[in-house]
Amino acid sequence: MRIINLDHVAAVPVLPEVVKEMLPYFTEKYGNPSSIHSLGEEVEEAIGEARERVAALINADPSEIVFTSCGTESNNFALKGTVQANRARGNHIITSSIEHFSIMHAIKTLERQGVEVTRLPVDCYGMVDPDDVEKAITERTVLISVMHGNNEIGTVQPITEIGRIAREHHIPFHTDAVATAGVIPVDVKAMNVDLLSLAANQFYGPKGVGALFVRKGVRIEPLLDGGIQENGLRAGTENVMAIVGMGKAAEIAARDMQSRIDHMLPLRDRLMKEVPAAIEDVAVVGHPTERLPNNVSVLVRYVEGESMLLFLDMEGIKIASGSACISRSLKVSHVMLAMGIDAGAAQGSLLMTLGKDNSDQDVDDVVRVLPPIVQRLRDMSPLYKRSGKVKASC
Amino acid sequence: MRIINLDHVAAVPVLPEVVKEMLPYFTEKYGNPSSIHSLGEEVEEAIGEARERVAALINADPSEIVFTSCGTESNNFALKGTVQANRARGNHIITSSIEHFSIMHAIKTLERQGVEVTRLPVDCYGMVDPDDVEKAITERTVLISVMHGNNEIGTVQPITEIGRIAREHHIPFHTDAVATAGVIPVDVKAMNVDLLSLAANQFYGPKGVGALFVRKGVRIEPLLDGGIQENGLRAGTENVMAIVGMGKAAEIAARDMQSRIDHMLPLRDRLMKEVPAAIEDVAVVGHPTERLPNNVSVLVRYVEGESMLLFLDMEGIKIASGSACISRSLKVSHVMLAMGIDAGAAQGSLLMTLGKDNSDQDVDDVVRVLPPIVQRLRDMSPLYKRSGKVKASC
Amino acid sequence: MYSEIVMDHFKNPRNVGEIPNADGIGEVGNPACGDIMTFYIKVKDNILEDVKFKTFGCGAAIAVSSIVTEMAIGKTLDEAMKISHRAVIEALNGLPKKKHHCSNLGSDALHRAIEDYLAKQKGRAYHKPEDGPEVCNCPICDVEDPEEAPYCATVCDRTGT
Amino acid sequence: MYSEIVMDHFKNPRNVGEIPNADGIGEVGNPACGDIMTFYIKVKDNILEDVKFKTFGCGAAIAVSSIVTEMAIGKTLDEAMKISHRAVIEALNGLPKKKHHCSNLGSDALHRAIEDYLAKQKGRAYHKPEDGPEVCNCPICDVEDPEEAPYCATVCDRTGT
Ligand SMILES: Cc1ncc(COP(=O)(O)O)c(C=O)c1O
Ligand SMILES: Cc1ncc(COP(=O)(O)O)c(C=O)c1O
Repeated sequence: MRIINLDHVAAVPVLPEVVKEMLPYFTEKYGNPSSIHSLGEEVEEAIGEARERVAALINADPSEIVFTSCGTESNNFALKGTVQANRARGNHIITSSIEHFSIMHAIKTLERQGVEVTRLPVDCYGMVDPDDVEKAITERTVLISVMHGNNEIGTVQPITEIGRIAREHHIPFHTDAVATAGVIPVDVKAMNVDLLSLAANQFYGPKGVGALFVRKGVRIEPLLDGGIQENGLRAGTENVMAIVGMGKAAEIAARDMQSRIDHMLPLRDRLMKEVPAAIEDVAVVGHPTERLPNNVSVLVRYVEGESMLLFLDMEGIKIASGSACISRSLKVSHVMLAMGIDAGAAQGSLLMTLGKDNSDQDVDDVVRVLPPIVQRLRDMSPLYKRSGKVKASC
Repeated sequence: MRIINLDHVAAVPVLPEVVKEMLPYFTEKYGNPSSIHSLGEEVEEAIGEARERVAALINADPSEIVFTSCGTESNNFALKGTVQANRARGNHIITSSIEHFSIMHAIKTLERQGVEVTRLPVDCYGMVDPDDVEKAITERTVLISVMHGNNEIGTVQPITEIGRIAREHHIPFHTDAVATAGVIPVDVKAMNVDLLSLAANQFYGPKGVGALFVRKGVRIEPLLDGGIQENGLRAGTENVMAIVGMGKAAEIAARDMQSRIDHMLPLRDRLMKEVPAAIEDVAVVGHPTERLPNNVSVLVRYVEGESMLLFLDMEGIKIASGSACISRSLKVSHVMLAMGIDAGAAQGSLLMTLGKDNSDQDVDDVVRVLPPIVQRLRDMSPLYKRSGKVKASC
Repeated sequence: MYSEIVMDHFKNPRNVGEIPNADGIGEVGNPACGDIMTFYIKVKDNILEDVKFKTFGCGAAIAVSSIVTEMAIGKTLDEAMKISHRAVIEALNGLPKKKHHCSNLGSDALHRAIEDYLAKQKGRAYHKPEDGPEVCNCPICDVEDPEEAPYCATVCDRTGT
Repeated sequence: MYSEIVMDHFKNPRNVGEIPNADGIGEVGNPACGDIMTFYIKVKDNILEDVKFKTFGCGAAIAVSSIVTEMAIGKTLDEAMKISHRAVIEALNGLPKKKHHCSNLGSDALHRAIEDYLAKQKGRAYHKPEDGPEVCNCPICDVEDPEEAPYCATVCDRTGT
């Protein structure tokens, strides 16, 4: 059976070129960069090169890149590290109501420890208003953290504008760019950000490695204390092979970014148009234009996401959903709730994320396979043709 | 040139069998275990199998294994997580003065946040006295953390005895077994431990993956907040490939442990005897018998470690040292200072750590190559034949 | 994730639909939690002659509904009232743990339909209990609101609170 | 880690040894920090006719000592007093940053030897300054004690304290 991966936000295969660059680090170049003998030196150089490549992807200086084990670690480090380092200055952070769990729950932990939090609302497209950021700033604000692109609804936030406001008020500004770095252009200088999280597995690099950009001069304390690796900011034996892979994937992402976008955009736009055309009572979620080129998010009324996914999986089509049954917490997506979508409607969420290898054929298949699945489930649903239409989006 | 790796504490190559098991996870089985479709399911099963293998290595239940990104993360998680979860109960932790940086510095961070710390002394073999543990316990003690085997001096602590005391007082007991798990037998039940850190790269597994054993019922909060991975205790996309590699390496370590020990012990004992016999004013560091089978630690008087290492490297011999010049903090090893070795003498530290592939030939080469190097450096040293002998060990 | 029996009932659910002029109707769940099950019964001589369902929900919810109809048809009302969550899980050859709560409500819906029938027999309107619109159970340890206890594994098993 | 010039001087250090009846002797460093350098000078007509050293320390310390002797021999005392840390690093084609502090003390030892000579000329005993036994500089940012500031990168560059 032909497998159609439309769940690139969950996982992408590692590029063969990247694998090739990583392989020698299993058994040949297995040194520890802390060692002073030559086994250590060759890997230290390799890490330096990876650092340059990752820095180049986001227009940073190599010394501003700290390698971590994943996007979640980068986010926890950014939030907990800056709050800890700025305790003498203040106790208030500003964030949005549509952040990834790794931001949302790290902030809840900080809140339990006494930090004050302002969670900004979003409009029905999932968009934060920079004016709200400015209004929320107080004397005690030590950090603003607003994500770049949202992995569930595709909306891309006005980061440059928020960054400008943060800079005017001399407040460190963090953005979670895990869903965007390596996918769309990210430029830490142009975007006025001080801290930025990214993860290799979002752009055809390996799992198990991420990075945090920390602008020179920004106060931060380590999350992982120990040896003086990563310039004292992240202890632990370096995951050399994965770091090398992230570097190579970053280099390729920078090179191929525009052609990947040019390839994915028309597919995205076809899905956003043709799925709602083929099935009645389907609403598109998120911003129509300020949107990730690989993200299609829709709500199918009267049915629940997991049951659709299971039937699609039988046909080889792999997608995701923000429904409660699928989430490990059995809660409907907080992102959709924040956009004003009701919890019942959000159960019908379908999330398709494209990759560089998707094709028009994949889109054709989805548009052909999905409608009968939906009809079958609707025929089984006690809600179908019973409840009135519910506001699904703008 | 023949390369002789006597620095296995820094790095070991990944076993070919382990590499083979890991390779499919680059491009074939690249799913995310959180996904409900079949791409996710196959990797979820693979992680389950790895969890069983790691659990078997230390006689734990699979549900008690939390995968992390390295030994350092396991240690930070164990310390910060239990202190945080037990804040209502107390504020005092007991540790030793010879812990790895990832324990020592995590505890310093906790201390800065108001936690009280008792650091137990060690004797001249680097051994903690269990009676001291008992005496240090107060009403407010929430954690005892004493390492299992010391990576620098080889001494293995009386963990079972300390664990018995901790249990009598109902205090959670953590041990850093990064240098021992997969090398010598580790049994969390027999050793009475509640939390135990390990890392795959110490037993021929990949870098970038470790684990924390958390006994059922032990209170702990996550270090990395986010999604509900690892049963809610460690968020972040699972590093599937590395976890699979850790599982395979654990399985092999359990199988081959005794034969590896039988192979390394005579080599260790030869080095401990023949190096001091070939060079005058050399002292063995650490315990003579309660000692890792792969660890040889000596002090060479009047010369500094880095300069010896550089000359050895030119001959293809890779070893380590606890000297100040080599450490990234430019401080002499706190472990040696805690044992009563003076800072000057500690500069002459040489640390040889054996692996399963070392041979008698390797020992012969060290015993042949090292003496002229030492003599050459001593002839250059202003301390040679000037200062009196210094107490180097017991 | 699911056993073969679950997948079979999910793919080919038995007794889907409504019963016109049903003798009893029972509904549980709410859309916020992701599962709603409506059961229709036909009773003759104290025996469930026919049982049908309509379900909005995940794969488990659909399979649970389907197997409950099979388990119920032909049973006396008393026997049917004794069909437990546990019996349903066993009949399905197991369900993932996180599906035990929200999705395993088929027998509850059946029981409500029977109670509806019995109330009607006595000439009283059956009062369907309210299923709180927002309270779903934590998948891992019965903490009421997983939103407030994101690490319910931690919160329950580990920190004991 | 080290440049070719450093490795050359480390492997084949020039002017190792002591000068019997030296005109001046200078020593810097202490074993606790890992480096001790002792310089011996022979002076004739205000010119360094010979310079020798003995060094306990890392590769950088040995290379620094060696090149300082080469740079000094033949220079006037005044010229030799002007040999700076920076000049030594340049002559070695660079040193790793963490070696800039503790290991680059060769010119200091030379200067002390010259001061010792000058003091003797004036009939006074030269008082060697104390090198604190425990205070080594932080490799990354000049924090005094890296033990107390394990993340000196953080502490200095980042948290600014
Ligand atoms: C005893 C001990 N604990 C902890 C660690 C830290 O492990 P990692 O470098 O995997 O973070 C090490 C590393 O060598 C170690 O030897
Ligand atoms: C926007 C966003 N932030 C953070 C993360 C967490 O990254 P990781 O799973 O690598 O920890 C993700 C993962 O998908 C994400 O999409």
